[in-house]
Amino acid sequence: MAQAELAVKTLDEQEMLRLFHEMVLVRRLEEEAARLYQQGKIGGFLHLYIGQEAVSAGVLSVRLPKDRVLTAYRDHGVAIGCGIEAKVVMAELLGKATGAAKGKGGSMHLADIRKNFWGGYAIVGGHLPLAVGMALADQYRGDDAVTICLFGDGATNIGYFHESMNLSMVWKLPLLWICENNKYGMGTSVERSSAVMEMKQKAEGYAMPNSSVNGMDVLAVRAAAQDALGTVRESGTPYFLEIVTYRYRGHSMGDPERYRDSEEIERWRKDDPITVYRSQLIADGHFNAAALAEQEARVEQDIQEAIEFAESSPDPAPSDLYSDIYTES
Amino acid sequence: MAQAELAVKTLDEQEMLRLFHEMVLVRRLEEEAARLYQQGKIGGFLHLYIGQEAVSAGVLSVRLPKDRVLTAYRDHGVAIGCGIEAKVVMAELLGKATGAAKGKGGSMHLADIRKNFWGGYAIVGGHLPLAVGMALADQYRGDDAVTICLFGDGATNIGYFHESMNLSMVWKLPLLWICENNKYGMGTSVERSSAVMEMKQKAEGYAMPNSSVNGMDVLAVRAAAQDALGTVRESGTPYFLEIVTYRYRGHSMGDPERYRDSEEIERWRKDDPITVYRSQLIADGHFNAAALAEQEARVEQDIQEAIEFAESSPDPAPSDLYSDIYTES
Amino acid sequence: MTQLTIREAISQALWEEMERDQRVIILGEEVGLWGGTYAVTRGFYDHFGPERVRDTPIAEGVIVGAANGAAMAGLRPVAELMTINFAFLAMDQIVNGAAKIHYMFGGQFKVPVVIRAVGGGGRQLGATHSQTPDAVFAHFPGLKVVAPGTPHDAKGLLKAAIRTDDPVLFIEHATLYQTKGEVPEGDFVEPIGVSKVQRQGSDVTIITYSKMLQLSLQAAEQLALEGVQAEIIDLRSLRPLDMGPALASVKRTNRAVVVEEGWRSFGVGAEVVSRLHEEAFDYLDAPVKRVAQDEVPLPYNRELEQLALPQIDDILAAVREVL
Amino acid sequence: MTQLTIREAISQALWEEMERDQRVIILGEEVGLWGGTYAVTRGFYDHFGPERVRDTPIAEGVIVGAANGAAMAGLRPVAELMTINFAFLAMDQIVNGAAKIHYMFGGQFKVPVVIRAVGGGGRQLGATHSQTPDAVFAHFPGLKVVAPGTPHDAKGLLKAAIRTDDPVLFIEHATLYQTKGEVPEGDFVEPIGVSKVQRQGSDVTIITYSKMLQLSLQAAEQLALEGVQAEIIDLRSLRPLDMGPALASVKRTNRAVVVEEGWRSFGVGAEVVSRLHEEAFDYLDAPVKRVAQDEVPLPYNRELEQLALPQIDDILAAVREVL
Ligand SMILES: Cc1ncc(C[n+]2csc(CCOP(=O)(O)OP(=O)(O)O)c2C)c(N)n1
Ligand SMILES: Cc1ncc(C[n+]2csc(CCOP(=O)(O)OP(=O)(O)O)c2C)c(N)n1
Ligand SMILES: [Mg+2]
Ligand SMILES: [Mg+2]
Repeated sequence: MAQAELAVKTLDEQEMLRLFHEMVLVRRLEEEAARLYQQGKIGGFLHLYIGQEAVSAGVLSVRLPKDRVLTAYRDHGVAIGCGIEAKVVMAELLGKATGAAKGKGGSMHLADIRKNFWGGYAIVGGHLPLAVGMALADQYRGDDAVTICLFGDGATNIGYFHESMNLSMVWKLPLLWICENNKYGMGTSVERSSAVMEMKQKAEGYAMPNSSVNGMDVLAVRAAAQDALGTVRESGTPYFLEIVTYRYRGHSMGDPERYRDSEEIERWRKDDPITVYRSQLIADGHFNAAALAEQEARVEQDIQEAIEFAESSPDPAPSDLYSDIYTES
Repeated sequence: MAQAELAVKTLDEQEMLRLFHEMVLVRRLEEEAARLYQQGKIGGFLHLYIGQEAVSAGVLSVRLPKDRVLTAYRDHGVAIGCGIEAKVVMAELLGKATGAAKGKGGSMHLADIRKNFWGGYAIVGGHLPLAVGMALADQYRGDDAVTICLFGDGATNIGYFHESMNLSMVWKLPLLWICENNKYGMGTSVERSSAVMEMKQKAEGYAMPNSSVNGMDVLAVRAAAQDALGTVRESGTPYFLEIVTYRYRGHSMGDPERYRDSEEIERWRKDDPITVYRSQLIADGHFNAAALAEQEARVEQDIQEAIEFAESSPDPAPSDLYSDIYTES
Repeated sequence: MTQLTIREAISQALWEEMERDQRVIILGEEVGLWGGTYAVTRGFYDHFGPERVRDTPIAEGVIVGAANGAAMAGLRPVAELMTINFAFLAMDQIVNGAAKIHYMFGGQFKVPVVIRAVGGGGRQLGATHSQTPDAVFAHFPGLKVVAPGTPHDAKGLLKAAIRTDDPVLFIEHATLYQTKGEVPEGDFVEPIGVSKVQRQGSDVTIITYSKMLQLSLQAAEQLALEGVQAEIIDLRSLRPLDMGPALASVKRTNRAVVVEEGWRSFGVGAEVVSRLHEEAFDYLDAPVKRVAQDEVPLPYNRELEQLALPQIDDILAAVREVL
Repeated sequence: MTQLTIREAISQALWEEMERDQRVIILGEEVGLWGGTYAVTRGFYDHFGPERVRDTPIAEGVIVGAANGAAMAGLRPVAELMTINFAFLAMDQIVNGAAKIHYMFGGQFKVPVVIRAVGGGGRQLGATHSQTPDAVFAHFPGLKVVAPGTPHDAKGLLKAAIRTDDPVLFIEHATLYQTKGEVPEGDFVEPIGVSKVQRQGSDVTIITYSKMLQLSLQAAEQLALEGVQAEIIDLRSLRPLDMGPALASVKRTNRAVVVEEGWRSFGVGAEVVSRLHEEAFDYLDAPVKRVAQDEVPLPYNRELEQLALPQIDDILAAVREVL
């Protein structure tokens, strides 16, 4: 059952296993997506999250269903974390009518209003102002929901970031800002694009409480997100959480990757969030290798079903081109 | 003689007197401009600098001719400080062909390329990126000029501010950022629009060196600007100087001023930069009242000449409407 | 019926909608304590309170973006852009955001936002503060663009804009706020996307909107003295663009002039002329004339600025040419 | 003459101008280390160094603004916007800044900036990444807007853009980079603001530019098989807009079709149709047809997207209708 439909679960073994399952699911989904992209079945941009799975899994494991979620175009992990089914994600990647956005949005624009997931957005930083507005709406109505807005390190350099940080503090909005610092915005490293190396330092200019956590450790992410979310829910005011992570694949498909060397990637691979977590679960005696392998097998089945569902789903009808432009005419 | 044409002078009594003269000139010019506005001779927006004269006088007394200057639409003081003659300013306010922008720019768009004054700009924050580019050009050519960019407290909340601060640090540009914190952006106080009350705290998010100075004290401004400018010239990297000041008049002509009470203005009037400086010059024994009155009389004559010049100057020719759209056709 | 200025009409529409619907909030620069730069929201802050009339920092991107977000989350925000010139700082949120979010996510989200923006020249505000770039926004499907020219339409169309679930850019003209006209008492709504015959005539069709409607009406009075009866079609909204009344009129008059305040090239008139050309080709006895702004960034000097802006005389000259 | 792709042509123009003039620098996202998102500046970073090929943070406002400022201060910057869709984040610097600074300060300052922006749809990039909003920028006096459709023009016009003292928005089409054509060896410049006859014909005039030029040329081949000779006019720049060759052609063929990739309403075609209507009224035997994009935010799904975009068949159908 999707997390979004539950209250936050305590970190029991079932939850530990669910986190494992989710990370593997996201990973496998994307590996298959990459394959389908090579086959020409997926078009446009495809931004893989591989390496960053602990972020969405950890963060979304502690959000409540009433908490809104927004992210950027690298949104598969967040979509799954919010409870969109793998097959609905896959169908969208294939542009099918059964997809999360009826085939109109593609990889970058997954969303599900029923899961309180307000979408992936393809304009860097463009969704931060939207998050401000959503948090405002909740505050205005007296709902105690928190809006969780994820964005990249690169997005912290654009004007929207600044305007949104500032206004969220001035209006004291219930916002959890999460910066996924994966060290690069496309091919430009933080060192080459930002005045400061720690993203959380940017929060200082707004006197916004902030912290940083290792994004390759799903349980650490979960704990940090839980704390941060608690702070926001209690104070009703923004919090800035930096999650340090890494993407193993290119920015999108077809990235020449001239900006980093394979050693760097190898170094980070030692911290692979799934591998590390698997070992940890075993080392701590929670599960044995077989139990985890069973999860992986379950994932495999899910993925195959998702692909089948997506491939056999119909394309949108030609007339759908003209629907949804306006809500009325 | 205009300061811009000289190397920086030491703070001798001649310089002290010049500062006094300049502040009185700006004040009187604007009082007359307000009168001409009421008479319908000046149109559009007219943003008076009254109360803030120590900022432009102090800062520009220490810039070198090679240092570029840009500011916002509240630009009369800066224009005079850069060495534009009062009559050329006044002619622009009246929209005359002899004005600083040939009557095309008006009050908000004073400029003089020969004085290295790159203009007043009417889009809040819009000139900060221009300053980045100018500093880049100087750096690229190896000129050791500093670009001095002034802006208001309100401008620190817009995206341009953020993008410009960040890029100026990433590229290590010779930029002196000066925030004139006059407590309000139109009718919105810093308290109601900014997450932090001290503008210089915003520099912390960029690890940019910064300080603050009392903008009602021309000698303090001068000293702070000299230090800041020296730092930039030496390091070749940006510095953020907050100058705390106050405007006595409305934002522009016709401001209902519902956002502050007269007591607040009265309290700040005690710090009137001209009154305070006059007393200080006398108390410290530099000049007697008569010598200062003589300066004021000189100003009066300058102003009358400026008005006469402006009023008797021709309007642009109708054909000028079509000139300067492109440099070539 | 009662006589109201456009300022009063807009103000009433906002006030009544806020009374009617708790979800309506206002946000923008100086909308609250100051009472609106053009005094449209005077008294709102005291009456509705700071939660519903929200002063913002100077940050157009997040003003429009937050309005979009609040709209998605169930409010009905009215964002005010102090002038339409600053819409260029929020352009992405308007055209990549508001205009596309409903479509892009397959119809899941609605963005019932109204962006009020004050446009127009003629006040010596210089090149960056005097634009009439209405055509630019009208180019984007997904957005509705409304620009009323009378108090009646200002009130009725703003109410419609607030009530529709689609994003609307509502363009007011800075020099029309004092313009008076009849407005029905009480609640009424004018449909968005329906042009209106503002004056009947049989000799020539003038197609216009916003401030140029007022100038065209004055020109028509003058023409009437000369025995020429001009029919005046007010587009009222640029997207959707209703060409029905204009086409019907042109098919009777066989002559047309399009009057807009903005620059000629790639302006509103270009689209209108093209539609007439396409759909009334056989009915036009002379080429349609465009009256528009000279293609210069508007200067500060009053005479030069007036020279660049379309005047009643320009309308008269154009009409005489097509007759 | 040598065969080059448009990518190579643009790349050569940049390279040669940088070799020729030390004041030319490049700035933008991924222009350096990455080699340009569309590989246009591959090799530049290594050859010219990081001082002249400057990677920027993701911050379109300051990218264009800094380019404007550097241009004012004597450099000749070429700013790259990864896609024209992001130009909306720099819109203010383009239209309130670059387009107006020369005029607004009475001609004191020059802004010799080139803003390269990659436009066009057809790659399943979704609504925010697939636009062709060329008309929007062409509306602003003070700006020059260039959009070449051949390798020859891409090279010659980009050189002209870099050498002019006026600000130029230079629009490249994402799906044209592989298009090949003849390009003269060595240095040459094509004048901005001059349309060009790209194919001669006597039966119908097709007026177009950028990618649609290529589609129109293909359509013309097809038409030739049917015995219809289409003359093709390539506008090449939208501001200044040179209607001379189009008018001359239409006065011979008496029939015209305008083909653009962007949305129909308030698009480029609207201006072209209006000009033909105004200036060749008596020569047109049938209404000019516009071939343009359906007015929807472009969807991701390939079939839907292609359905919305103008295709060769649409051009053929339009030509047959006007014949
Ligand atoms: C406004 C804007 N500029 C540029 C782009 C092109 N672009 C897409 S993703 C990206 C990098 C973003 O980096 P970051 O925020 O760190 O996110 P990451 O891709 O690392 O997850 C860029 C430059 C865009 N989509 N939007
Ligand atoms: C982008 C933009 N938004 C809004 C305005 C309208 N406006 C002009 S001045 C101003 C206040 C600016 O305040 P501040 O930066 O503190 O400067 P001050 O007027 O106090 O000198 C505003 C909102 C504008 N000119 N540009
Ligand atoms: Mg990143
Ligand atoms: Mg201020």
